[in-house]
Amino acid sequence: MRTRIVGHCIGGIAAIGIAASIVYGCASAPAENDVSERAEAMMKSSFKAHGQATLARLDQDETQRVCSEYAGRALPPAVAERIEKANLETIRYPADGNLVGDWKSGEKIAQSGQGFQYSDDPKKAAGANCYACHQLSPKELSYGTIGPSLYRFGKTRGYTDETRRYAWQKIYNAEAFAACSNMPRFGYHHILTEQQIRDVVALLVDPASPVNQ
Amino acid sequence: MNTNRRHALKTGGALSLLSLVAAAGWLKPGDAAAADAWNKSAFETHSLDETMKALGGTSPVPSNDIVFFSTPDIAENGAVVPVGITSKVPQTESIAILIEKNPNMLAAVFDIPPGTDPSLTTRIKMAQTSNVYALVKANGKYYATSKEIKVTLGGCGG
Amino acid sequence: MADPMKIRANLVGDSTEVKVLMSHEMETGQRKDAQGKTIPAWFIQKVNVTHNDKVVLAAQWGPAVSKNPFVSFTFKGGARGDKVKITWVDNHDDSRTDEATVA
Amino acid sequence: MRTMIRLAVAAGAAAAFAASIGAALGESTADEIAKYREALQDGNPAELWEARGEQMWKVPRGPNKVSFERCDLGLGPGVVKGAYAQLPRYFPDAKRVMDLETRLVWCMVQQQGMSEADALKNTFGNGSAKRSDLEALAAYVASQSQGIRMNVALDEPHVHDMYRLGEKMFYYRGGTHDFACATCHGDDGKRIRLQDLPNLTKVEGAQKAYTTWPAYRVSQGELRTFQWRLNDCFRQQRFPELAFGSDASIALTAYLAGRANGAAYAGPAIKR
Repeated sequence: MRTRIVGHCIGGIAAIGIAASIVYGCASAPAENDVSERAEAMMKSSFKAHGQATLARLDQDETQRVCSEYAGRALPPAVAERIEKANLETIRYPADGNLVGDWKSGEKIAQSGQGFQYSDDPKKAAGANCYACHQLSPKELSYGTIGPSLYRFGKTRGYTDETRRYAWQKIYNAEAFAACSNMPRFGYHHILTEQQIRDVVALLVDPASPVNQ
Repeated sequence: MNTNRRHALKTGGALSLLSLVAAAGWLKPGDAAAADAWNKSAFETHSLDETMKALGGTSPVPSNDIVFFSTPDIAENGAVVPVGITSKVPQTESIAILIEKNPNMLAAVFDIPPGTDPSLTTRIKMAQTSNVYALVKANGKYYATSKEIKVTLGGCGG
Repeated sequence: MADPMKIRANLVGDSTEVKVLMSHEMETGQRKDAQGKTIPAWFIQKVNVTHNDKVVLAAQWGPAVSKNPFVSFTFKGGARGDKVKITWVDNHDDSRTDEATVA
Repeated sequence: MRTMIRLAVAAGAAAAFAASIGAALGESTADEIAKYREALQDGNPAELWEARGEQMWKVPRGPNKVSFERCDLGLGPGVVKGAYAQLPRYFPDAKRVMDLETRLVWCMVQQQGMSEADALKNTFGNGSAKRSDLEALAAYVASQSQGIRMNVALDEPHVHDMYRLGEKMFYYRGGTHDFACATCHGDDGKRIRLQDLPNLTKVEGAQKAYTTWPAYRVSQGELRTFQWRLNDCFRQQRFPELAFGSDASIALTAYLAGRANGAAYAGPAIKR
């Protein structure tokens, strides 16, 4: 059907024939599900594995799949509840029960965006890049606003076991509290180690942390 | 050491770099810099010690007649920081830009011949948040002003 | 060979406003490549601007001037059709001269 | 140094930015960042790429010694004026929807006789040792649409289909961080660190963002095209690498360019 298609040969992409022939075969108003399936097939043939970022990264878990489907629209309450429940069940706690580490180390983790990009060294510890989306220590002017300000997180909520536990859970798996949250699931996806999560919790809940000044 | 350095800079130590530069024979009145050899030693000054050693000439006089324009207080990226400097000091002969916390302090020197407005813009690199000095030579004397420019972190991979 | 500069010279009242963009790496000598090897310094050291053979700006630069440098300034005089000539020389002794007509 | 349009867009963007973050950051920081951006507008090194691209356009190239003056970007062989504002589009000769960069590669291979490997050498340039012809050509072609309204043919069935697939991709969450394009670009008035994020789900957001690419990135000292923009977004999303000119890259471009329809093209811009 098609002769030579430059783009498809780029970057050694093979097996485009299937996806592409579907693309051009069904140009007239295909069903919504069909578009989703074709988009997924198109992505799988258009991305190439690069270092640690293999094609498996395109495989969605149930939460990712459902959140993609709703495309930014509000979820029906039952669906949201189901996602939150399933994610809450994934949360693990340290065997020694200690949820709070060192806020100084937590600040470094909050500043660093290194990790899991194909351009990153997989041997180096990943950061959480909290400042990309949240205000934390008032000393850092360069913070994002995708998430709420966490300035005085501990001070506002009280330095209680409940606050510490909530901070742990939220960092571990934010989808447990807000289905389709924009926040990465740092524990669930093993982005941060147990100790790193403790340190970020400390940044939020330690009365001595700059976040609570 | 650090405290000393900071103190010295605030009291005009950094500005005396220009004295060093002047002592090295650079910025001779009426000379076109491009006609001279590139002044290696001036551009390789990177510690206060070096500057202190060369303290021979007079330190520049702080001047309100030197004004930064189109120069933001905060740079979104340190690789390109726009700087504009105007000198209202009569008989301005040259304008130099110095960045306190760069590996080498001196960034650029512009000789301003008669007939050219003592006002220009360019772009410099800043390794980190730092004081930036605008140094002016006029009628054989040195004048300076400074401002702090903050360099911010950006991006998602940062 | 280095790319041409982009020069604009415009008459504004009784003065000529010059704006120039130069194509140059302005490598500091402080950066390292992926293998950890220092990338050698490579930067413009001298710039000379003339109007009808009279120097209107002369500069010496270190590597802290940004990559693809930009300079703007104004000199008194100039007339439409006059030539503004700019030369830069870098630390490899490479150089480039370009000319613009005052508009 | 540029047209009035570009300056007006810059000033507008700066004002909007100042307004959007003023409350959160304190007026002074917002104002200063806006000032920084404004100060960069006068003297955009993108012009150096445009000049090189323009020169390259007219020179016979490749084994066939054919210049781009034979290359049809959709408005006829060699016609550059306004071409970028109508891309991506469906090209019957290639039987494919193509964006500017993909079409340039097609002309290099099909008309100039270059191998694909040669045409795709240095898609993203890196300094003078690794200069990208494609980036220079794209800068030149795009600059020739300044002031012209975006007009991607969304009623053409192939383009329309790519638009719909691109929309799906925009919301596709995946990877270790659960990111989709929409994670960062689905809401108004957000920023990452200090960089404001266009809400690409809204027409105004898509218009403002799309019409300023290609752009000179001061953080890289390079001119970057929209292919690079998408490639680097997915890198930061922790996805695998988006292949240059792949269908997914064109689908997403079609979606965003299509949403920008009606806005005057205002690039190549200068950005952080």
